[in-house]
Amino acid sequence: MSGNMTTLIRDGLWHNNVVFAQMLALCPTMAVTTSGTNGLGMGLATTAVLVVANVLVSLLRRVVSPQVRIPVFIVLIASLVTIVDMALNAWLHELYKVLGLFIALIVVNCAILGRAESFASRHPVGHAFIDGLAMGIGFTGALTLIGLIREFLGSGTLFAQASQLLGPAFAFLEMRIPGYAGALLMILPPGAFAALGFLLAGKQRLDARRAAQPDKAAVLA
Amino acid sequence: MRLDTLKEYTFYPPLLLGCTALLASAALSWVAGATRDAIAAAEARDLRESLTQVLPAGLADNDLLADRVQIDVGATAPLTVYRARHAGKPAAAVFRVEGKGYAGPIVLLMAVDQDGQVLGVRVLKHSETPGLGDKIEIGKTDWITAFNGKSLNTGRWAVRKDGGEFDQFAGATITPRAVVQAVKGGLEIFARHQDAMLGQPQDSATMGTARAHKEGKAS
Amino acid sequence: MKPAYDAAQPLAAPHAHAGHGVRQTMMRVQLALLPATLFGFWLYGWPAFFLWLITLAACLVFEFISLRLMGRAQIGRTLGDGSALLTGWLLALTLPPWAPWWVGVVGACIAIVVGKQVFGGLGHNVFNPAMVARVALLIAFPLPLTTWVAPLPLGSAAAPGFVEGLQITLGQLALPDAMSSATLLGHAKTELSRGLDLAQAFAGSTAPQPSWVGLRAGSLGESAAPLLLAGGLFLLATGVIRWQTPVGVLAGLAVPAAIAHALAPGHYLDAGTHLFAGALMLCAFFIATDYVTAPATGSGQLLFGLGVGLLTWVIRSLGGYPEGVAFAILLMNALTPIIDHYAKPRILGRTRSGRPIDPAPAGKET
Amino acid sequence: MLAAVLSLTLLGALLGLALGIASRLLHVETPAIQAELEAILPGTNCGQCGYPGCAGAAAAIAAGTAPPTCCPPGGKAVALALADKLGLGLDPASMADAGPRLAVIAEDLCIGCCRCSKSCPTDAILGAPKQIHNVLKEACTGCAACVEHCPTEAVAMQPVPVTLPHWVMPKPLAA
Amino acid sequence: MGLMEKCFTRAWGVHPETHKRPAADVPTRTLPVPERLYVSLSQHLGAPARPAVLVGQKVRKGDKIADPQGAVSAALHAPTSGTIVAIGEIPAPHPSGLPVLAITLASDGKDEWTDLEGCADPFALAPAEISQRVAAAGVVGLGGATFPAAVKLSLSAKAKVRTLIINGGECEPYLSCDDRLMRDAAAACVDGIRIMLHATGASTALVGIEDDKPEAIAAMREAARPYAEVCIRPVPARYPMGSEKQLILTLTGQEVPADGRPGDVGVVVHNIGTARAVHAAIRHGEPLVARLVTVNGACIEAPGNILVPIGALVEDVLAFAGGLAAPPARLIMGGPMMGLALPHARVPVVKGTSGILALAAAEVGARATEPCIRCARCVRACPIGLLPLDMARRIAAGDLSGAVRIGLKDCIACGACAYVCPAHIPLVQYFAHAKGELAAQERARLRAEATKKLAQARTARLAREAQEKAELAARRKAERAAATSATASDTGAPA
Repeated sequence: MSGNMTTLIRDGLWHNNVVFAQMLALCPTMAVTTSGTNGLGMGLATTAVLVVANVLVSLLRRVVSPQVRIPVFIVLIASLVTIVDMALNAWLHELYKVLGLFIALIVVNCAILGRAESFASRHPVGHAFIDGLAMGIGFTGALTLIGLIREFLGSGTLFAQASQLLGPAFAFLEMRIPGYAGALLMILPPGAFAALGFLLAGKQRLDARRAAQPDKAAVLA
Repeated sequence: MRLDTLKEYTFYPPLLLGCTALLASAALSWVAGATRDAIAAAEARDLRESLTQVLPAGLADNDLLADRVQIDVGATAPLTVYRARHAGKPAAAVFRVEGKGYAGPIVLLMAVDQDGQVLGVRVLKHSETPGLGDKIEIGKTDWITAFNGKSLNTGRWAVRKDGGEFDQFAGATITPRAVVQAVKGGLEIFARHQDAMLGQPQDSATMGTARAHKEGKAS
Repeated sequence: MKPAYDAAQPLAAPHAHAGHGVRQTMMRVQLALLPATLFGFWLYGWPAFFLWLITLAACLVFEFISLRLMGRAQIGRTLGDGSALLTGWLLALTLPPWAPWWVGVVGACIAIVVGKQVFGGLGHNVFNPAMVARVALLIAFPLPLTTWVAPLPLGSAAAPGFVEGLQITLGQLALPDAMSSATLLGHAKTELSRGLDLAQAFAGSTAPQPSWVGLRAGSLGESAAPLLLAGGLFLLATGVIRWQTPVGVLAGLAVPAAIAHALAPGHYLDAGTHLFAGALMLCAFFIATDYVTAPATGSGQLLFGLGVGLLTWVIRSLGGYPEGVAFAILLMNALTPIIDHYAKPRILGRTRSGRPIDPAPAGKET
Repeated sequence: MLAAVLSLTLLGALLGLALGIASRLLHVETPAIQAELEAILPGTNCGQCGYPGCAGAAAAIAAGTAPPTCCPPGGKAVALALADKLGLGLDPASMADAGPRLAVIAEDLCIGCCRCSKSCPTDAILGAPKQIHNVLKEACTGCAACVEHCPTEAVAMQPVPVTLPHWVMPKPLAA
Repeated sequence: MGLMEKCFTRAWGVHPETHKRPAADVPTRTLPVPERLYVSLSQHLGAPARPAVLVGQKVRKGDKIADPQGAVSAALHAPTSGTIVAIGEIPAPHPSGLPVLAITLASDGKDEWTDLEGCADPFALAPAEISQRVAAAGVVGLGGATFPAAVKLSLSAKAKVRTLIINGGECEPYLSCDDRLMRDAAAACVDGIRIMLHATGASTALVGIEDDKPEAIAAMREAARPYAEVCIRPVPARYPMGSEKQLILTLTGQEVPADGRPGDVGVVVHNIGTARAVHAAIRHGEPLVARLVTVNGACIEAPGNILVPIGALVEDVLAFAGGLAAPPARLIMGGPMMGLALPHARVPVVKGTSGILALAAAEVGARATEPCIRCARCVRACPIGLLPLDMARRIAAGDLSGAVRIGLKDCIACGACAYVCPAHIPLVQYFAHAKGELAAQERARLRAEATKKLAQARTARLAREAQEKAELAARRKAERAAATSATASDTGAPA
């Protein structure tokens, strides 16, 4: 049992990142990351579901019997997602218009069931909460990063419509590269694969380099 | 442990799953009730916004959503028309038309005033080639505003290449051609069903030629 | 008395070699491309030459960078094998001749990095790198990739000079609207979509035949179909390629085209126009015959060629894009492993299913 | 709304019942992979792997605590068979195989004590008391069990020399 | 073969430059017997021969010096007269440079034959008798595979073959020893063929000779004219035409089943050199003690065909051929396509040595390996219909069973694929490695099984011994008890 919170956080953010290490939840990753804002929104919504699902599953872990374990988790997650869906539609309608189609997909986001199965159902509530949060933030970060890259190369903007998601105070994030129309391919599905592929290669290279210099890594850590 | 012995019984799984389902559905129904009004309001706001986009500001003072009719124009499905009124008098009709684009249908929303002049056209949905055909979107270029003020009598309804007055885009002729044809078609429908589409002044809103009924939900 | 070798391993047979190498093969293909390319330079002037040069140079640069990043040894030798050069050449032949420089550079990057080195370099790529780049460019930058110019042969009055040509390639000189023109296939597609039939579309000055010899807008690789055909025949004669793939492509396109044209001449182009228009000749002899991405056996190559031809016709006639060669190649590239699996040669002494054959009684066989 | 809640609850209960019954009816004992692994191992219980006998090694391999390459006398062949049974990929060329080894008895040191022949798991050592012992090359598995039993250090393990019929062409160096 | 079949039959093989002339046109020379001869005990397919002489023993040329061992093996004879000076290890003529057991013979310079017993009318002998005499003469297949000829003769008599195919193809470049033999000794060859026909019971002999040897074809036609059962059949010059399966296919149109032998289609194949050796063994009683060897290559001063006593060192042969003009890039025993690269020249000539080639670098054409571009030239060259590029890829990735699935075991290692590969990939080395590795794995598997049996036998023995001990103890106890009770009763009876 890894009781170390730092390890949990580091795993979620980097070493065991949902997208870059576990390669889970690729459907939403590919589908919504046409802009940094979309990625951020989807990531935050998923994080919310992930944290609550982890906590609920962890609470129920002693009660649940193995035969109906997965159905119970699925019912919990599906209900949570539906609640998030309705809440967004009612109170964050602009964001809902952007993410609407994908919110429902969080139900089948394998990362959530995966965390419930492999972590939350075996660990106490506190750990499950931290794990859900770390995994969610890692996922949000990955989605935002892919979204930003695609948005930058594909349409020449950064954080377009961020103010709709985060409120007018965040309008300063929105940027546009003058004179660049963008390579549309990056906005289309192949662009998502290309961006993910190059980011994965980059991560592997960083990890390999760090593994090659254990002393330096220790100092940095 | 007592719980572990409990888990061995056959009634345990159905009890557990049943309880979970009960709690989950109860929570869902509560949230659904809490958000119902907010969602309906937000959706109505959406539709209203898109309708007012094609209407000049201040033209309509009525609730467009509340004043709509279904008109049979000879197509497979009846056409939904939203009526804009100013001080109770018919001012304009807002309705959808469809054009056959390069890569599929182009859905347009257009507003026509009582003289048969185009007040505004916006693209609601299309799947044209990004970077080429998508210049019909107002967010990309203002090409679509070229229709403003045109009527069947005043315009040469074709793209420049075919001898008309509307520009085509470099590399794409089919898309603007389709939009021009669709808008022209919309004007022709309006010319044929003008009375029904504009409707009578509000006080004598008895529909003679058209069937009109309110629907529970906007599509 | 000891032979003059000091090998790291025992030397295995054979101790003789037919004597050709990868480099010679690539050089021969480039030689076969040369006449069509030169004709294209003459037809479209300096901008076409500059774009060609930039694309080739960019391919070499990206190959070098990729090999360096991957820590490969003997980069110089790999660069010299001519494969990156050939990829760049083929890509340049499919681009609009007056496209700006960055189209060539981005295309080279996609071709070499995404299309080839990511898969592991020469011999490991699944898709033809030049066609990957062509399709990616078309989808990413539809406008510059569909802006064609009518031929302005070098020496004619309107042709841009050296400096003007450089400015056009560097994107500093906007294309005059009057010069832009549609390719034959593009013209046919546009007119058909207007509801005109082909007889009207090709009435008078727009007859399809002149485009067969390059008197219409198009890329370098589609303006000189007869020269490409000649280059292809040269490759056939020298044994660089075999007949299965080109014959498959030509037949796969010509047969459905001829049938459809016979049934509805107003809606489907005739087989001759299909064969000589667009990049078909380039595809049949130079791209579909790419060793790495095509099947290994003769029957497999024939099947592959037929698939490419048929898909090209389907995309041209029924699809959204006027030209479908690149898409057809990529689709069939994806099928190559399956074709290879099923189109294996029969092993001597075994049936097709791999069981040993029953020995036929001698003397009874005729 | 009440109907929806009730129907979902009922559905959950019914499905839960079905699952509970199914898990009882369809209960399957997991097959004993350990026995299958033990059948592949040489069965000499030589102990070179560091586990108590081949059964112990099989248990460790099945539990994943020992690699399929842990049996030195088995060499590549056994490692490949074990990996195959476990569904693991194994590149035979990548395995460091010191090659087969044989026990050799130094004649000038052997005192004929018979301890080595008693310890041999395959009866590969011949020799009567007070006589110089000899190793049967065909039967020796190279397990080295005899080495530690020899009081005079007369038994040594030597690699089996490569002979012409046993020579293997090396794999070409990667390009 | 129908028309359809003809149109869709794959073209196979390659056309390497032959380099056979001028060596083929130079008259045959004879190597004077060197001072020492090294007769390897493993110069045939099968188990090595067992020495039948002792060190110090005097022998005459043709005396048997080693007996065959096992079913597939061949006898060895003294290649000249002299004294046996050693029986020990010498470097084998093999790329590995590993040692091999050999009998070393010091020549006495007299080259004196032992008493030979010929046979005037071989056709009066029973076929089995001919096989015995061929076996006694130590004749093996001289094409390179060195399968004991007598074993093949008796096997084909049992298999009731109808056609004897004589392989005069000699498709390997550079080699011309068979060509030379047919030109010089056509009559002896044809006589050998007729004796083999008699021994196998076959009705016709087809002699396949590649059509780039017109002189040999003419000489053989002339010699075979009186005998209707011996047909000379020119075949197209194409490598590997001399491979057994290819020659059978070309001459008879029949395919040998993949796991079968030529006997399954009523055919047996012998080399033309074997026919000549059979002639000598039967007519004159001469055992196989010398053979014709082609010495060729750009580094040889005077290329040609030389009659070399078995056991002469390659060094001696090269010196006799005028020495080396330049240090060779490769020294090869056999042909360039399938021959063995020799680590040095101090290795003996064996019965299977058809050629000794000293090739210059330009002839070898070796270059650094490049990545496979899937040009599929190897697929077209493969005479068997395999996918060499795919097999090599799998072997390189360690997937040996995958390579076997797509036909590795059908590979005849002819080298045509590697010969044409523009990327210079050592395909044959991949296949040789994989075959060796698979054989080693199989040996290890058999050994593991044997080990298991031995371990079980020991466990059984221990159990039996323990039981016997227990029984013995029980019996002793019973006896003792009986004795005690007897004493007790004895003592108690009077009471």
